Amino acid sequence: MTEAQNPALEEADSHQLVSHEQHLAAVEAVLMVTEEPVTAKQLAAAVDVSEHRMVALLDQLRAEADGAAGGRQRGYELREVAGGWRYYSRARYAEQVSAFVLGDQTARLSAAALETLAVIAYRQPVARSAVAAIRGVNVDGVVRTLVQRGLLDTAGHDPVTGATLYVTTAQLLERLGLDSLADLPQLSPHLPGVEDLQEHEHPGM
Amino acid sequence: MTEAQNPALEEADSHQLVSHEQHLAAVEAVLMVTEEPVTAKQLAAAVDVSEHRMVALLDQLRAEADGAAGGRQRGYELREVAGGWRYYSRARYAEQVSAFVLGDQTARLSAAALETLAVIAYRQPVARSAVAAIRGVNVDGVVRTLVQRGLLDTAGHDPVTGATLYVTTAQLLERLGLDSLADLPQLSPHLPGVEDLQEHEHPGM
Amino acid sequence: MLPVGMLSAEAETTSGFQVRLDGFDGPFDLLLGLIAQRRMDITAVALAEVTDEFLTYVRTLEPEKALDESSNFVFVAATLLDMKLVQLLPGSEVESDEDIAVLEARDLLFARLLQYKAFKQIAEQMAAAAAENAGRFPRRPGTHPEMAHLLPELQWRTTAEQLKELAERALLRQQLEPDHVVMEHLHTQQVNIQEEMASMAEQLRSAGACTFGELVTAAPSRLVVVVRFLGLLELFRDRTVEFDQQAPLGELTVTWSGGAHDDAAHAIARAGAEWGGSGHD
Repeated sequence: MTEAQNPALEEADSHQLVSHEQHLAAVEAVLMVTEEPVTAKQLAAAVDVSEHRMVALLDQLRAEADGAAGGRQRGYELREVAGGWRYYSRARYAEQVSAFVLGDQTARLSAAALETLAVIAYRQPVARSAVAAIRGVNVDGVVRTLVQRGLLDTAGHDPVTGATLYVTTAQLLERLGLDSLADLPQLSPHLPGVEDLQEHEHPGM
Repeated sequence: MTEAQNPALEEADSHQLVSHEQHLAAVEAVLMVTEEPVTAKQLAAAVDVSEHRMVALLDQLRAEADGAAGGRQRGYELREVAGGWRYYSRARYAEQVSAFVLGDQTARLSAAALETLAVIAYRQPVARSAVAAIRGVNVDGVVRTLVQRGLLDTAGHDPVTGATLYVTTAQLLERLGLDSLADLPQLSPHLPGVEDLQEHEHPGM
Repeated sequence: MLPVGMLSAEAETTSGFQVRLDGFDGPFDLLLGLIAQRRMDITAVALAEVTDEFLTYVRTLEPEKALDESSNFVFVAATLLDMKLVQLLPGSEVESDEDIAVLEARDLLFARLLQYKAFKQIAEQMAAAAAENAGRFPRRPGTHPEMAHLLPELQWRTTAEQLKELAERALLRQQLEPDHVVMEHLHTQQVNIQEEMASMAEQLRSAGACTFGELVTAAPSRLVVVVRFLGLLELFRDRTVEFDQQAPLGELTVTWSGGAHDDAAHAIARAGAEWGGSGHD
């Protein structure tokens, strides 16, 4: 096997003679077994390099997969979403891939589901009644389905009314391909009292 | 993007000008995101090439991942398991992978995992979506943990939806000190029957 | 009413737009500051009036300046609307039914529509993001044969009987949570503006005239009061009813001015359309 040692790329404080290529491969190996986006910090701890170095490794892997380094463009891409890194199939092969992925992943989000998600995204943690008041319709069924699909999660109860409170999940961000909710374009001008909302913006994400 | 046309490698009967690289990438895309090994035949159908040609593509991808073609050896390898193909993390990075996995694993099952196991024990064979409908939350993560723990196993697919079905294992019976599933304590007769559950199985959005 | 000069120093004045209202005369931003500091009652500010004034003002500006001022205005107005909404939405603290009645109805309509529109736009953006992302599927780890060895030895203490109880509890919980959970305990309910308008039209048609108090006397909640008030305004737009109020905060008398038949139908249909999906998803 190739052991392309490149001292210039080693951590100065590394006491092991681990090659740059082995670090890249170790990151790939970890990303193969993760079930959600993994932060550079988590990866850095597992591979035993600095977080700064890990970001450089991840950037290189991303560029490689995209064919930027001269190799062929891969059928997968390494993306930074929901605060972490994860391999995804490349959108141009959606047709070939979709035969193998089931149900929830391909199901479209209805207008009702999207509006409900929008309200909860900006008002979280929030009770269903508050969402219903804004949307003007009962949202119980939609909310329950969204929880089952992992796009919403419960987050305790309203201290006064006892109503269950809901928050959006990292899976929603993944579904939208966003690193954080702040990446939604034109977040602020839409809504009143942006300052008030920001406290609630990312509970437990 | 590179469009490395190689007529010699094209299917003789291919009417589309699809490059060899795009075929490789399409196979990579599928293998990267499927949860279970996929047969060459299934892949051939999805990518629209002959099965014979697909085996050659898979061999090339395997060699590439192993660094045989001159590139670096990857942290993943393409393995043929039980007649199907899938990317796995490479055994030599087990140390880093285990450092990552151990980071958030405990010796005991969570309450969510135990409840999921209990529901599956009484409703098997059952799809994750049905368990999610009963429990009201997404169960993908806990089901995977239970499979890893050897307490659950897959048992084919739902003939209608294609969803993977899960059953409990002999190991669970052993831990419970039971000889067979028939020895599980009877559920209260007032609970909803399996028929009722099926309506909730695939909530439309 | 308020010594504006004394306060202007503590408010950030970024807008050149001046408002002239009953009891307030000064920069628009300052208005927000005063309300935020609870030195002025938000419900006393007629935003529709302010908006009309602003539109007149902004037409006098150069395009670039107008854009700056407009976005600032929208921000401040949105903040004001939010404050109003806090007081209007179910579950909030409104002092009395009179508080609601004194609100400019157009403000309320405007506020609700603006808020709903904002969320609709966000939903559209989310839909676009989801569509943009649709062809990508995440790597799923599946089961790795080696992974089992990496896990710490499982500590198992659950008996078959406990497992049964867990299953029963899960199945029972599902049974207890039917599809449409009753909303009463959540302190809200859906109100259909068309139904409210139809019943008020019926009541007014037979009585000739009622006070607002009489029209809402049987209202089960504040939300119904608000919806009925909005419904009345819709009827008023078509001159199907007339209002009479002798003094500010005084009793509001509603007089039927339509005929004996379906004069209210147009207003009801329009209200149904404007307020979108009257209770259905």
